[in-house]
Amino acid sequence: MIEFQNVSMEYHTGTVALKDVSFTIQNGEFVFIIGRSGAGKSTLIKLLTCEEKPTEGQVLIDDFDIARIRRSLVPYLRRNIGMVFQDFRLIETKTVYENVAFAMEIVGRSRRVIARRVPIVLSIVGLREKAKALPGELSGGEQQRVAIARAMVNNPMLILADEPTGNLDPTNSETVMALLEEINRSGTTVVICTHNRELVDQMKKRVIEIDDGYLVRDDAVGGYLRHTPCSTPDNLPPATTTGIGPEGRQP
Amino acid sequence: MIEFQNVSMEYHTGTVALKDVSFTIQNGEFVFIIGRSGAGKSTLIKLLTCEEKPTEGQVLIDDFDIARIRRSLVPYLRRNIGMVFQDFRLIETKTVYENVAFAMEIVGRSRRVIARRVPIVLSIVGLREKAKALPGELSGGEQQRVAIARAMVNNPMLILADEPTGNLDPTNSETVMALLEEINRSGTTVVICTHNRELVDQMKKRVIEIDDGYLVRDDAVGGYLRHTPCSTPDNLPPATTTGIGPEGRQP
Amino acid sequence: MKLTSVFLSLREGFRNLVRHPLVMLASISTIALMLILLGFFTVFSLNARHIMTVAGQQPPIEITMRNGVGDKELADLDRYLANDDDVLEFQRYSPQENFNQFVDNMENSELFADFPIDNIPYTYTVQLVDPSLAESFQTRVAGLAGVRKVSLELAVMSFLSDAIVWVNYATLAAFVVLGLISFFIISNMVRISVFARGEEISIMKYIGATNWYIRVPYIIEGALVGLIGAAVAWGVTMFGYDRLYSTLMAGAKPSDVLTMLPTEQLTIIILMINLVIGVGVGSLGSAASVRRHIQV
Amino acid sequence: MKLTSVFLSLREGFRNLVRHPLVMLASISTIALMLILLGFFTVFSLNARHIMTVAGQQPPIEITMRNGVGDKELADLDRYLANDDDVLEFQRYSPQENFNQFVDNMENSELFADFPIDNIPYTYTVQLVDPSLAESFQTRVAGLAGVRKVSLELAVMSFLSDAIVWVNYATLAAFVVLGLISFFIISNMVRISVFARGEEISIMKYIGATNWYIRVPYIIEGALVGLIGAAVAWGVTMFGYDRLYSTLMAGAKPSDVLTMLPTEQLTIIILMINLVIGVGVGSLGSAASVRRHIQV
Ligand SMILES: Nc1ncnc2c1ncn2[C@@H]1O[C@H](COP(=O)(O)OP(=O)(O)OP(=O)(O)O)[C@@H](O)[C@H]1O
Ligand SMILES: Nc1ncnc2c1ncn2[C@@H]1O[C@H](COP(=O)(O)OP(=O)(O)OP(=O)(O)O)[C@@H](O)[C@H]1O
Ligand SMILES: [Mg+2]
Ligand SMILES: [Mg+2]
Repeated sequence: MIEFQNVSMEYHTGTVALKDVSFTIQNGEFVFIIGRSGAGKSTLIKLLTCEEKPTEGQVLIDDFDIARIRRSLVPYLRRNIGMVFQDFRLIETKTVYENVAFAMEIVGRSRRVIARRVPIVLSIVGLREKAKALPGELSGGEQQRVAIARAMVNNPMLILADEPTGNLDPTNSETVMALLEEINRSGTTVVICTHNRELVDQMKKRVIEIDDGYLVRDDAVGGYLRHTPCSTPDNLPPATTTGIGPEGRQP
Repeated sequence: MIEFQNVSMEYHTGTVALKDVSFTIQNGEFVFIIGRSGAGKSTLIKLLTCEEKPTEGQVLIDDFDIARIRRSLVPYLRRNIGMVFQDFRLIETKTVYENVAFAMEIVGRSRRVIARRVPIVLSIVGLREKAKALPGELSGGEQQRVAIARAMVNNPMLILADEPTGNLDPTNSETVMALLEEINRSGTTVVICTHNRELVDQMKKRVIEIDDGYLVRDDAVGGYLRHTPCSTPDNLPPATTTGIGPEGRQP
Repeated sequence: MKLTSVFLSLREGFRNLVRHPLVMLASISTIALMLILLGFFTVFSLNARHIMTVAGQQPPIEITMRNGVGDKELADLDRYLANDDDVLEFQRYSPQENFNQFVDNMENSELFADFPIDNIPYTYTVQLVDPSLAESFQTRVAGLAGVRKVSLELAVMSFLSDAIVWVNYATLAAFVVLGLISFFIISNMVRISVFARGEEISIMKYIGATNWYIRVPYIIEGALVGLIGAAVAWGVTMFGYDRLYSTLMAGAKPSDVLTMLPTEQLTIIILMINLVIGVGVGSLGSAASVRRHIQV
Repeated sequence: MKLTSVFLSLREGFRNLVRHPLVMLASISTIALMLILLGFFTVFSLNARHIMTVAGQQPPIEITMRNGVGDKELADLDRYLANDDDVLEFQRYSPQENFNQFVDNMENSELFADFPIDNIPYTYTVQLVDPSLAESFQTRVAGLAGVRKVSLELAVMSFLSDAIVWVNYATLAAFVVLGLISFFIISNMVRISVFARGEEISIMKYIGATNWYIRVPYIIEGALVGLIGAAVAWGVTMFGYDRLYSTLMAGAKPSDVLTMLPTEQLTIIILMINLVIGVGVGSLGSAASVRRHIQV
């Protein structure tokens, strides 16, 4: 269970990226985090991976306050999280295969297990023939899919994906989303930051909207815009809205 | 005028990213290049900036074969092109302001001109308050907008934008597109690679589709899919289709 | 650390080395350079000590006979010295020889044109098998017939032992200084190369690699750089020394005091020194800078 | 290149320096270290040459008188030498003094117990204001009454001039070797730091920066590193030398042959050498590695 309790986060530059944000995500949920550019979505994710610490409030994972975690334990926290970073963060000097295998080596999997699992995961994201390529020899979308493969290879408890389809065409995006939904169905909590209106509207999942650091909406089943837009083919029922309107701001 | 004459491009890894591609873009045109991930869009852009050389065929800009350009002249070619890279390529050690100003310094603009123009451009992309931030202190979308600001600051003859809205929310995406259209209206040629179906469908511009290295479609006024999808609010007239269907492949 | 991890770290260490040939070459050649400097110094100091030890093992003991000593006493002493097991070699000098040698050493030799040769005694120079036998030899021989004095030339011996102490100090000082410089330069290099890989390292951390998991391959890499640098330096030093040896020692006899140590005798010493310093400096330099810079 | 560009390059050079403090510190301290080594060597060799020149300016000319020379001749010669402008200083030694000194130098002094002192002559040692006057002085004095021989001790003079040649060679060799090592290490450092900034450089190229536009700031940066390194090394060298000077020269008279050069006389020389080598090596090292590695 992930719990944000009145979390505020101010960068050393003085930018306050999150302001008094509170919400709870149960184990096994599938959540979209949306919001305009610079709203604070990536910051929220960084708090979950201990990349940044909240300046106020608490971030709890299974009732454990990760802001007060010992530094030497951070790696073990991260091993339980599959991360897809907005800027991919692939190791430039390792091949696609090695990048994915590396995530398994870290948690101490045997070579046999790695040799069996990595090709499967690469096939799933459609990169089996690119296994030997270096990240620099891949297209943007291909790199993104490597990052996705790496995030899911260890069957983590939690997948955090920051803009996982920003460089993918609609077909690939839908495939990736279907994949994440599949993983979610087996019990993994999935949290996705995205700007992809179509996908959010199609998936009919919980939507948390951040605007200028405030949590402005938390719909149990939501669309990209607060009131499901008329242009979407499938009309959604007006969802359980707990927040305020998309333009609204808390004081 | 940009002209691709039977261009093929094979990377040293053996990947053939473009296969016998021919098309012409007139000065002042606004063109979308679409295609699934790994189709060869970025490769096409790289040929225009001399980042890669075609293995066969010719790439002509104003009847000048840029594959045979002297290496020392490449910088001067690039100064006439405003590039938005898929991976942003901002200089990590320079602030937002300096990154944009740097593009003007290179072409020898005076400090006075730079000091006047950079803030204007940053305001246009909505980053005026972030002028002093380093790229590492920006959100993904903000970095993308810095890249866009840098590309347009010199009023180039040609703007090449690779996935310029991949990290932007719909509102920001539309703003950026409107901006590019505005620049285009003043005579600048604009070529955009994108996966953003909504934008392509809305803009009603020329669409070149690449699939697996082949040019499979070149519509004077096109949508993201060959036959305008019914889910799009504005129905487009069936455009002048010169290519083959989205799934079709030339031998 | 599990066996798999050890294996993986080793593999990573090797790979890092090959993946950044630039950094690798720079580091290896720098460490090799310092070790070559150190090597030539070591070779010099070992030879200096060798020559001094050889000289010290052969203290020129001088026996001065009484003036007007008879032929019998001389013959007896000859026999005595020839039969003494402590004596390695001896040489008798007649008064005339002594006078000639003495005059040869003078600037104004004509001053002594009419010097009365009778005033000059017979002398012997004796070399012992071991300098520690000198004092008992002195006591024994001093009592023999015709012997006026046995001088041990303690000045030379104490000069030599002083000189050995000084060479030892200088060697130590050079080792410390050059060692520190090597360490410093290598750890600077490693720091820069770690800096160059900062992104890679931070990515590993984001994925959940522990500090040791990141650190160990760098330490192995540093050790490898040191190892290769040591080997290169060893090759260069030994080759250079061998050339020098064959040039300088071409016409030397084994009995000469001023002999260089043969190349074979230095091979192992230099290799050991290089390996210990190279690998030590390489791995410790890596460890220090990875620790400090990564802030793991 | 326009003035604006020059200004921008300078600014960039400064900024690079400050932006990568790690690289900066490593490079500066390495170059400073090499320059300090070089500096101490220079100081040593300058002093060696200084001492030799001082010694060479005072060749001990020795005048040997005939045996049994009269008091008048001696008094005449005393007067002659005292009035000769070429003579800086002179000293007369009686036969007894000469004998004592001679016997003092002997190991077996008792050999000469009954040596007839009459055989030993009066001698003079003379120091000239300039060694080049020696030969004309010799001709002049050799013709005076009672003088048997004027010896110039050419051996000492030729030894000194030989030694100066050797010290010159050694200085040159050390300069070349240490210079090359510095150059090598610095260019390695620059290469690694350029490597560390490879991405930045390639981005500049993508935006349309020309080769020189990219290269010049690095060269300026290298020159700055060299400049700072040179200054640091200069400070350390001069401080160290000054301490040494005040310790060793505490009780020295200005007339001593074995004097060190005063610190002030070295300040400018060392500064110049450091600046030329530091800035040269820094900027050339940068230029070389930027050129090679960036493949601009
Ligand atoms: N490392 C940092 N240092 C200082 N400020 C930062 C840093 N990272 C982000 N910010 C600022 O914090 C705010 C929120 O950034 P964040 O990355 O969370 O946005 P986001 O919602 O992920 O945006 P996007 O959709 O563009 O990725 C922005 O104003 C950004 O400029
Ligand atoms: N530097 C490179 N070396 C080798 N192969 C490359 C390199 N860059 C791209 N490729 C390969 O060439 C093909 C086309 O790549 P390109 O980057 O042009 O795709 P793209 O259309 O831009 O895809 P995306 O939408 O994912 O960015 C891909 O299969 C890719 O793996
Ligand atoms: Mg973000
Ligand atoms: Mg691309």
